Amino acid sequence: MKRKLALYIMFTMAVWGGISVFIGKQTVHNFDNLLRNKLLLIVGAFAIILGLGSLIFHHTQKIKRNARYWQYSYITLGALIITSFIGLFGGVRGEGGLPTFFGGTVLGTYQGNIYTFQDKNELKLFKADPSRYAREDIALMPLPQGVSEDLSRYEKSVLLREIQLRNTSLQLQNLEIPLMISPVSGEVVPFEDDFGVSIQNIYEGILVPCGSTMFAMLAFYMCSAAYRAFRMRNLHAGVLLVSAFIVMLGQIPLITAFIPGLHDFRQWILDVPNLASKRGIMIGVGLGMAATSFKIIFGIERAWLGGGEE
Amino acid sequence: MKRFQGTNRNKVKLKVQIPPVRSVLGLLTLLFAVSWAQAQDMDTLPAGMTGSGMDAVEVSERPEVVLNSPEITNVMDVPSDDGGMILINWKSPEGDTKPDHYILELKGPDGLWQIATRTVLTAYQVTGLPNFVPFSFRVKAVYGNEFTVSDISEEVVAKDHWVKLGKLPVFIAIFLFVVILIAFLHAARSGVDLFVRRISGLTEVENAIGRATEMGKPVLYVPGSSSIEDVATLAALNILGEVARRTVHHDVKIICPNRDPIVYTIAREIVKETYASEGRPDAFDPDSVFFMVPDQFAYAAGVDGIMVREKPATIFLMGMFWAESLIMAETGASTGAVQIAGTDAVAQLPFFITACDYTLIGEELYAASAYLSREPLLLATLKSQDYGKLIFMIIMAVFTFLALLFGLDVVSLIQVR
Amino acid sequence: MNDRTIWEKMMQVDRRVIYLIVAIVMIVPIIFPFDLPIKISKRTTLKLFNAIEKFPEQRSVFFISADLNPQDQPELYPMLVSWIRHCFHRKIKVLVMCLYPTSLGLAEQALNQVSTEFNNRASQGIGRRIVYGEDYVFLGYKPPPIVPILGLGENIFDVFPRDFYGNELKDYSTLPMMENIKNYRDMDMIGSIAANTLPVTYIAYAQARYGIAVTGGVTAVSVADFYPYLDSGQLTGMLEGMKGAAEYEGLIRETFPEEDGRRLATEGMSAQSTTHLAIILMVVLGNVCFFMQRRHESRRG
Amino acid sequence: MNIAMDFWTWTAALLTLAILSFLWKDNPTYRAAEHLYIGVANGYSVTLIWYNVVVPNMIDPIAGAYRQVAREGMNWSVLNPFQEANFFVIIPMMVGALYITRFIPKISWMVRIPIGLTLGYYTAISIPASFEASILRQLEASIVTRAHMTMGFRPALWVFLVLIGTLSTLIYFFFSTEHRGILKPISNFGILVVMIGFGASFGLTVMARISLAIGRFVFLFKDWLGLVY
Repeated sequence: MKRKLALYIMFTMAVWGGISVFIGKQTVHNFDNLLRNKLLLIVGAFAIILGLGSLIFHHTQKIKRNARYWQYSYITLGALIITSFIGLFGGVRGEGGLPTFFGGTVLGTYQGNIYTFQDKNELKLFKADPSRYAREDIALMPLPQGVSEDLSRYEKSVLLREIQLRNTSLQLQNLEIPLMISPVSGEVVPFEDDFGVSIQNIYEGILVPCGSTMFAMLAFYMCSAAYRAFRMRNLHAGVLLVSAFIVMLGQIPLITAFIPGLHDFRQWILDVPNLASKRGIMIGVGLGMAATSFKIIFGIERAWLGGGEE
Repeated sequence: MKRFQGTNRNKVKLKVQIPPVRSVLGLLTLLFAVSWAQAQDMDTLPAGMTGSGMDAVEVSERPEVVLNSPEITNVMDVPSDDGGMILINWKSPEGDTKPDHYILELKGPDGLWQIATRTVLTAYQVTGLPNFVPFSFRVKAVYGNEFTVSDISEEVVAKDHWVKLGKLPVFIAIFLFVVILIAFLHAARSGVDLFVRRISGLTEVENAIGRATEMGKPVLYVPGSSSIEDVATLAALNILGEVARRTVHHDVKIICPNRDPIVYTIAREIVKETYASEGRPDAFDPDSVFFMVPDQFAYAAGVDGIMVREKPATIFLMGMFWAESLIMAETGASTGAVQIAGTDAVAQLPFFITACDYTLIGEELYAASAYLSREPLLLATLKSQDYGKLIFMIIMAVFTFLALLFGLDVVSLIQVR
Repeated sequence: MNDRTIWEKMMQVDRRVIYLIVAIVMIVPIIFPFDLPIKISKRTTLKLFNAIEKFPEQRSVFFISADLNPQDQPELYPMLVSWIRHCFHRKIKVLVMCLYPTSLGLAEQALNQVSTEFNNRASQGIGRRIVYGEDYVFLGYKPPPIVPILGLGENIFDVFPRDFYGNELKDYSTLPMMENIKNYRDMDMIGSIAANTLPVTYIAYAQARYGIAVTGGVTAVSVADFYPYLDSGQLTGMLEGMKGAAEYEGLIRETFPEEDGRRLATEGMSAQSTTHLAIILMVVLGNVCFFMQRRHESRRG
Repeated sequence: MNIAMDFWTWTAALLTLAILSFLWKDNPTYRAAEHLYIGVANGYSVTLIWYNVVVPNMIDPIAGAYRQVAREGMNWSVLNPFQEANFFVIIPMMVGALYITRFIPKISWMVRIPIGLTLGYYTAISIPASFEASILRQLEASIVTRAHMTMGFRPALWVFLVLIGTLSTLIYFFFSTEHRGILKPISNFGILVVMIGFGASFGLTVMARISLAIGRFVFLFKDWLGLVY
């Protein structure tokens, strides 16, 4: 009965999903969008709890059993906890409960007309007296006490951009500058992201380099695969080799300049046999996908129900 | 357990007289030659092949000629669509001078004329309109710097309809497929022997697991790096059940790291179910199927780590893969494991073919679970997949034949709008 | 086993040796880049270049959907820079939008880089100044992708009430170029820079509904997916990976002699080409070893 | 030489080197980098799910609906799922919470309900999608018509060849009969076409992947070590 219930639920959803495609009524569309973009998204979000549970279980088990390389599990668990903490409390773009930049606290913002000018490629920032707005005689006033003239990288980039964009070296600009207490000197200073760690720092400093290095390792793997596997063992391997070879050669400007027709031949390979094979595989895959989907919908394949009580 | 018994099984008889290769080639050449010759005789281009863009119509500079205005012949809501579309047809103005192009304008409830399109054709389907809001149209014919305007059309509203007729070919195709599937399921239930030829990548699965037992080393199963929305993942999960069944028999450890939490949940249920149904629920290690990380390359890094540290004897890479395919496959190859890969991601298949021992190409992945289990009902789905393919091949050939020899517009029969 | 031939030893060479060779041929040209003659692809690069060359000056608008991610940067970033350079040289207005938040930084970087180049040259009396709002506008990012792709066909001000820097889009005193741009019909071409099939999405939604020309800047991996669209004329040329970008850089350098900006793709092409050559040599070597070994074996019987 | 002094550039550079060291062999630095990467990536996705799914789709609607009720009193519109602020989202949240029953052995069977919901929907919508995109559209594109024949001799021949290649590929993947007789040469031709196609994909991809590695080395030599301008 318990398995039947899940099967019925699955089948109902399948009927809805399959039929809604053929209906043109906007109300049906709206409900389908709601289902896909909101309701199922909410249901699916809870699965991550299972995932994290499994991850934590996996690593605590390792530590408990003193399995090989158990020490490294501390790194994973530690990184998970620290990153989630910074992320959840700091927010992705500063919308979290704690300030975005974990480590420095934004006290408030300094608002006012800021007069900037560029002098020998150096940026300086002064407060302008708004009562004397005329361009010629803007009073150059130093910033309020405690706010250093040295700007953070971000503010410098903002100002530099403004100067370039407005095509002038003089600019009257209304700016909001976040202020914070410097953990170093204890003074009120313009906000510096260098002091703290935000989820953006972690993303750019850890996730992006790790990810793109893994990705870049492909170049090496591809070379060794080419060296070891690209051998004319039989006709099939030979054909694969030759076609890859021509396409590769056709991409090198140095070589296409010397071998006439190579460029066109490469194009022909892409346009004719490549297209034919991809099309054939796609049609077969489409049918395979349909067969697999029906297998599940009709309850022929029901391993996903898991074991245990009926 | 039912085992594959190869050719001594009953075969589906192919009673058709098989023509020799040469006559097939000759027939093809003949078809091509005849249709080529026919096409050269035609002096007008068929519909849809007229040049597009403004250079199709010559601009003639004859200001003394009176310019007539175009006439809107038909304005209607596009029938059986999902709303927002109105179809407008108009007649080109009478007289010798032909306009350079037309400007179709529409007016909504705000009373302002807006340009809907510029075109050289005499029909246009306006899209993206709000439903049940009246619109009226007019057409301007542009001659160089001058133009003439048609009368304003009646007001028309776009409506959404219950049935999308444009999808009819999809519906028919699915219906056909279901009929075939049900026929085969019926045949399987009544005990008809369903023949499937040997698929080399799949017969190796048994051997590979046997090898893992001899070495006493685990089997690593990677169910792809996609979520449940990809059907390839479902196929990979189906194969996981078959692989797990064999690991239970041979008493080998299985390691299954996951990238998607929902896939992880299902994978765990499948392995657990397999251990239970094979009578060894106690042997199921809850830590053998685990969730790793949702990040694509972090997952690749972690799988690489498992490969070099656990040194599995057999590695399965099944399901949907992207760029990480070769990262995993090459690392696996360097550990000396037997690797069996399967994916429908055509861009990744070449890497699996070069780096793995056996590769299931495209639909072989979908055939695998049926093939491995030899269960009649699953074989029936495989057969329906196969015969569906046969039907589409026939359609492709026959339609080409009809289109070439008789010039019939068969393509529009299967066009999805 | 002393009777292993040199061929056999070479065939079973440690993969790390290969990695080392690859690393060397890649790193040396990065530190010491060199110039290479580049053949321009007619169907793809040249077609696009000529299309942009034919736009009327001053009133044409090139709409760039810059959807590149940091990992595609080596291939796609030079394309974006080249397109912006070309438009600025030809006094064509540029409108840039991102569909993913991760692309914002790179898109902004490219715009700033090119406008700084032009303004630096202008301060030396060469060329003209580039002014934000007159020559280009950066719209920023609006999720999900389908919203701006469809919405820009109707009314740009609904989708982007403000630009990336918070200026009102309808404030024509700061953004004078927006006065003449309302939707796709006021633009001349969409350029979609992406590592996925977004150009096809633009064809399906923007071109099919609003009839605007679409071109693409795509990674070499996905090039094959776009050929059908190139054939049917739905794509007005395209740039294929780093090679396409390098060709485009070359075309710009030829057409506009004052152009002196850094040619990132052309520089990358030297490392690219040497590595390519190395791979090809390795494949040849691998096969030579394989055949020599087989001959050796068959001779021994 | 102009070495970066920024903390995050150093982190990125050291991690890059640690991961590249895997090419040599598995070593403690790679293991540390790998475990760090996995931990951080999980933490990051927790953050993303929280702010992109949980907050806008669960917390905001409920909080909004609560405020609305507090302001205007109870009315039925707070149950309307199409409204921005609504209590309706509690229902999918309860269904989603069934995932957690997996940790409670007695009612752990209930985990099948959310799985069934997700599985059923996504399986079903893939059917029309695959019939339309992978089958009918491809079928339509591969049929040769007279229009193709007017394009000139060579393009016409190539279109014809594409059709034959597609058919042979399909025959190669036909499982219901042995490849004998006329089917044998056709399916052999099919697999050759497939192999040419794979070769072309491989050749194209090599180029792009090299660009990636170049990008990484440029980072090391330019941004970190400052060796290259």
